[in-house]
Amino acid sequence: MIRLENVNKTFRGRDGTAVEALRDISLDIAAGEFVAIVGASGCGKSTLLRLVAGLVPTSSGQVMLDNAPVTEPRTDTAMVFQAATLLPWADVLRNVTFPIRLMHQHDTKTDDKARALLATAGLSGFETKLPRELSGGMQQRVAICRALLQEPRVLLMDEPFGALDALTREEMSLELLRLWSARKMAVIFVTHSISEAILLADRVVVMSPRPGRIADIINIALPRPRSFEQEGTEEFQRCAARIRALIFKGRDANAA
Amino acid sequence: MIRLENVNKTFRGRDGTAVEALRDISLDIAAGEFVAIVGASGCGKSTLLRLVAGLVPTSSGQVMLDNAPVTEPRTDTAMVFQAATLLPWADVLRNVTFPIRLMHQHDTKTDDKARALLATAGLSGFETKLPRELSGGMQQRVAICRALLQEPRVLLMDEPFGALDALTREEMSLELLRLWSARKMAVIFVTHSISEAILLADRVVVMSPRPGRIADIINIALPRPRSFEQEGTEEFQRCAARIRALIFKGRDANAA
Amino acid sequence: PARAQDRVLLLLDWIPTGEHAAYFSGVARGAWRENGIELSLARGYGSGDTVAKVAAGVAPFGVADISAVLAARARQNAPVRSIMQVYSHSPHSMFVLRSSGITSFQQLDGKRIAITPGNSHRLYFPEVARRVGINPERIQWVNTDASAMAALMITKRVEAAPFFAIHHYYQNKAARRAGEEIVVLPFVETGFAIYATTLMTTDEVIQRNPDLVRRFLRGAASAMTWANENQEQACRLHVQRNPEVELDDCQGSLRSTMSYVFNDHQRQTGLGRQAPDRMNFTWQQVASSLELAPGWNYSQAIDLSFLP
Amino acid sequence: MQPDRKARLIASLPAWGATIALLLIWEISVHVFQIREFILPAPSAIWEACVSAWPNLLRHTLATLGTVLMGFFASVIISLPLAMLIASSPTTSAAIYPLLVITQSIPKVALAPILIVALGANEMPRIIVTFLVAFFPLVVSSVAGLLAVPPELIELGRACRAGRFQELLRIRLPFAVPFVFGGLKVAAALSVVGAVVAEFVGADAGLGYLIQTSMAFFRTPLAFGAVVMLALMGIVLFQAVALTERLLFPWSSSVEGTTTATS
Amino acid sequence: MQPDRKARLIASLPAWGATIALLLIWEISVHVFQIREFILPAPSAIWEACVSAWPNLLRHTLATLGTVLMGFFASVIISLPLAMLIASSPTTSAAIYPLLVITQSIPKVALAPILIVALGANEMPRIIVTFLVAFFPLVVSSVAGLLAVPPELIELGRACRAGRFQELLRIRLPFAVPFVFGGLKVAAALSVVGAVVAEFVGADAGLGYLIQTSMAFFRTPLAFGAVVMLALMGIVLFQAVALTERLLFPWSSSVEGTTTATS
Ligand SMILES: Nc1ncnc2c1ncn2[C@@H]1O[C@H](COP(=O)(O)OP(=O)(O)OP(=O)(O)O)[C@@H](O)[C@H]1O
Ligand SMILES: Nc1ncnc2c1ncn2[C@@H]1O[C@H](COP(=O)(O)OP(=O)(O)OP(=O)(O)O)[C@@H](O)[C@H]1O
Ligand SMILES: [Mg+2]
Ligand SMILES: [Mg+2]
Repeated sequence: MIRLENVNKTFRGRDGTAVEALRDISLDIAAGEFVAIVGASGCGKSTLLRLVAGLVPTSSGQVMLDNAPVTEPRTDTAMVFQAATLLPWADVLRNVTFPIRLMHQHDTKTDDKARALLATAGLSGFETKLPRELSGGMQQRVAICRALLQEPRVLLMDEPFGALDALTREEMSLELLRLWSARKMAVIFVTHSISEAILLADRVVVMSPRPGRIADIINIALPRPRSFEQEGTEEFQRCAARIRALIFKGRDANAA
Repeated sequence: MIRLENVNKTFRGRDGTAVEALRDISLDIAAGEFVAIVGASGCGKSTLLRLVAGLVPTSSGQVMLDNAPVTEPRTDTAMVFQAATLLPWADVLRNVTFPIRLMHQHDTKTDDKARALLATAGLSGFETKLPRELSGGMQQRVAICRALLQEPRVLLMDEPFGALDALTREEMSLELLRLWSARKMAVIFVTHSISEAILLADRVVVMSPRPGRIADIINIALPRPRSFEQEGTEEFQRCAARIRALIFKGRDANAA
Repeated sequence: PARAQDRVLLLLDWIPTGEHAAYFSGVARGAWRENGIELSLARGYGSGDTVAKVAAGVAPFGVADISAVLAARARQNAPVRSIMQVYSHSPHSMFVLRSSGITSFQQLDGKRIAITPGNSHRLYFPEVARRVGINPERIQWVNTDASAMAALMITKRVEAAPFFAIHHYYQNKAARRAGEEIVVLPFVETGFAIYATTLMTTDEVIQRNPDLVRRFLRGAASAMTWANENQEQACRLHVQRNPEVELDDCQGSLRSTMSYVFNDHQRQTGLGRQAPDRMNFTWQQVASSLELAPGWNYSQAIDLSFLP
Repeated sequence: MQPDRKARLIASLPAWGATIALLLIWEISVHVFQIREFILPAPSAIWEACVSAWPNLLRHTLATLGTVLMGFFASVIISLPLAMLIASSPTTSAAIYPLLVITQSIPKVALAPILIVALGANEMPRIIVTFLVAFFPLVVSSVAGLLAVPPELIELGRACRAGRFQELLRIRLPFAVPFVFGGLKVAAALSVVGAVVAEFVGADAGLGYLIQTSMAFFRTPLAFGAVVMLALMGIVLFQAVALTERLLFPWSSSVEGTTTATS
Repeated sequence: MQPDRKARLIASLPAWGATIALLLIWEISVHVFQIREFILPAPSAIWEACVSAWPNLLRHTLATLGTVLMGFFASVIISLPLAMLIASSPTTSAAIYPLLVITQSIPKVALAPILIVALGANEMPRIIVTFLVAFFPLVVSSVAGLLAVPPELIELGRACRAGRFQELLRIRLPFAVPFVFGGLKVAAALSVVGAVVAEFVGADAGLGYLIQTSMAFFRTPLAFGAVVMLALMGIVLFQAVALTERLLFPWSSSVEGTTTATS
């Protein structure tokens, strides 16, 4: 469904220097597949998501979605940004329904659906608050609800649980998995938590920094439905060790 | 050194409803102590830091620092905000030196110190970049460097490693511990990672939500210097289990 | 009467003051209506502007200084003509304070005089100076805004300020309140007698509807004659239409105005007509002050043949 | 609401204080320095002149108010789409901006005869002149607001497939609201002076006309009365815009509120 | 730099195109509709008048330029501190703003006699009038910029113990730079028309003076030539401000750059 072919991305900074964010990325993602991306800070994870979302063009290579090149954002793709990025003037409910309204897919049930989603994210009673009246984690949850309400075929999530505590994170993870298995969308999930990546994904893409490349892709053979009890299994520990090794190898390779 | 006495904080929202963020918080922190705060999203952790920083007034009760009530920010207190909060028009180096310049403590060595700090945070070569040219994790590291450069006596950190991958997070944790033991400042460290809290802190304050209260305070008896190998120790696992229980109990109590 | 009424607009040369009471009272009393014309009046923004607008067809008739008509025709070939000479000489004057001790033009030698840019007084002054034998080069002109001219004089920042004598009445009233009195030195006293305000129209109106021109002038003559003989009543009618004007101000300036229309010269030439020598002198003065070609035949800008 | 209104009342006290102080200083210095009436009449003299010419003054005030309002609304109706057009692309901006600068740097009186000849001696030229005086700051501040949107929000809009137009309408415009209202406040004040300029150029009624006639007849106190009416009209319009902002876009004015409340 | 300059050249093409198209339409319609010279002279007639009166025109242009620049700098010097004062507290804002609105809604010509009598018929009243015409939009947009700073940055400043003044100088002011420059552009254009208004009020040289005298002498093409010089002056000043912004505050103008570059 999603196919990246030898994608390169170089940014030209304002101070004149060029930063090579991604080098030679090739990746295939099937419909309904859940792929996690891990890697050191600055290795190009967000850039990769932006490319798939059609928000920035590649420097070379191509991003294909349903066999058509991605040149601009699509209605069936939803993105959770790394920062919550809420509209400061709109209340929580309007923020969540914003994309739907923008795409004129708003109907009488939209508000109810949005309320239900907010409730599963533990935000009942905050529908009429403004973003600046929320805590950091609450803002992030609003952003997640916004993406989920779009019922996309491709869901791109950039460290969506970064500002959440262990408890909320677990709850949101399970809710995400439930929605994913019900709707069978393709998910690309950037995270800095190795265990989160393993618990959620079918495959984990490990990236190495400077320039961002794919170090390896790990298949997670844990049975579904997943639960946090699986953290103790041998397969989990094997995958975790493998990913840790890849990431920490990056350090040594870099230092060399 | 820092003493909170029966502190309460209630926000009055724009929609007219009041949110009780903190209720009856009492806490004593000694000079040079490292205290971590964990708790569910929205339980008032950021609000607590803001109170200690003197950025918002209490609704009732008092925050004392060196036996004087805190009514406004102090020069010897530095804060890392939950969002990076960089000046969009200034490059990385100027962002890091901004507080020092503002407080007229800038001298010829400041820039060199700032560069050295940025290097330990893995940001060498990015001194002349603008914030919007950095990845999320890089921005967060700049914000941490900014606070550390102030060499404060009280360091308030609000989920400073939230956007960092496992590797960078470990490196930054160790660097923080190194600086802390060298300078012996008091640190209040908000995190959503239980293991991070245990690895770093002398005591972990566990908060429960709605309204935010102190559920319990856990003493961490692990010897210093700390290292990630200690994660395997029995003391670590005992503390982790205790904290998990407290947090997850909050869920049940809330549901009831 | 049963005659169809022509709707006609007359553009004045400036805001309606007592100077225009003849027109307003004439309209109120039906001086034009009995000539088959339904006349309306609109304020003007200076003679030049009125001439331009009449030439552009905004209105068929206008009240404008003859110099503006001559200049527009000579310089820009605007098809405009004066059709009635209203003022037989110009009200150009110098105002001075009695307390300044100045009583004649000779005493203005080397003095400071307030002026506005493009003011015709400044253009004509050299001739006046020549006539009284002072050097116009020695005058210090102080450029300012029209509304500040009198203020500068009464605060004694300048010794004199040029105005039309018609405005003396209310200006002096204001000066009295400030404990001063204004003395008028009319240019005409030095023998500087040039024609001034006229009624004017365009060639097109004359060609298309000569009868309208004739009827319009008949109404104008009757309105002026009546206003001259019934000044107080004329002003009452004027003030009714123009509440900004106070009755005594109106009478003050109408009295003065009428002395420019009905006087010995008018009795010699007839109302609205010109004497060739004075017109000749007028052209010389206008041509030299506005830098027009002196050889140009000014009679093409004048057509007094429709006067009653 | 109640304490809000009280706070606003208290906030308006310094303005009243300043005004009253100014009037007192004015009245006293006129008497002490014996300033001539036709240069600067005392407030008391202005008051008397206004009272005695009241019906007339009212008539002219209403005439001007009509022009002001129509010119102001013309500014709003034309400026906002124009600002969006300018903000929508550097090309249109490069083509339109210089033309707008020209309309600003040439004196409006130079245009008046053309307008009157082209459009006739009716209300139209006055509205156009008022518009020309008032609209430019509104355009500039609206454009500034539309372009000041943080890039993240623009990216959010693009991710939601907002077209150029939707981006303008749903993201840039709401963000620009405080700036648009800043511009509207200037436009309100300038509409008043614009209407007077227009009346200097072509009108038989209105406060501009009254000022001219009163000055011509040396009734300076009445002329100043007209000026005072203009000032009042400016303040009332300005406050009306501010009130509209508070009522329709509470979050907009609250931006001020929060930042100043941190003190 | 090189491709940048080229891009800017290309960006300026529509402006030139628009100007040339406008001139052509103007010239042609004057001939086709036989518009009288004293209402609207053709560009060719204006050009001839300008050429034949060139040294004189240049002299008047320089005189006006002097007034414009002094008035503009007066606006800058006074508006920025004023804006900071207004932005610094709701109290000062409530006290000062209405007074500023008054200065805007009263016609400047009404002030002429007072200024001239009080200060004499010299350069001073002209600079004051220019200033009064130009400064208000600058104040309003600077205030809008100073108050638009996101609350997080204000909190950062407070955490660094920035006082009111430092907060203004080190956080609000840099943030407001794009808005200040928006205001400066308006002020530049308005300074030009302000200087002309000032010259109508009292001057023996300058383009305003030239317009009045040319009109009095029925030299309409020359008067329009003066108007064209004014328009040119406005555009040059406007572009000078824009250039200064690009040179001194590249990040400010780049805000436009990035947002428009997303297209
Ligand atoms: N400025 C504000 N106005 C109104 N309510 C606020 C404000 N700031 C915080 N709150 C409320 O106070 C409560 C605590 O917020 P706080 O930011 O302290 O949470 P937190 O523990 O830091 O959460 P997180 O882990 O998600 O950052 C929340 O319910 C929030 O809605
Ligand atoms: N708009 C931009 N302009 C210039 N350089 C950029 C831009 N965006 C990203 N970069 C650079 O590209 C590299 C990759 O950035 P990216 O945001 O993709 O990292 P990331 O993997 O998401 O990191 P993190 O985990 O810290 O969010 C970084 O070195 C960054 O400096
Ligand atoms: Mg990222
Ligand atoms: Mg928080």
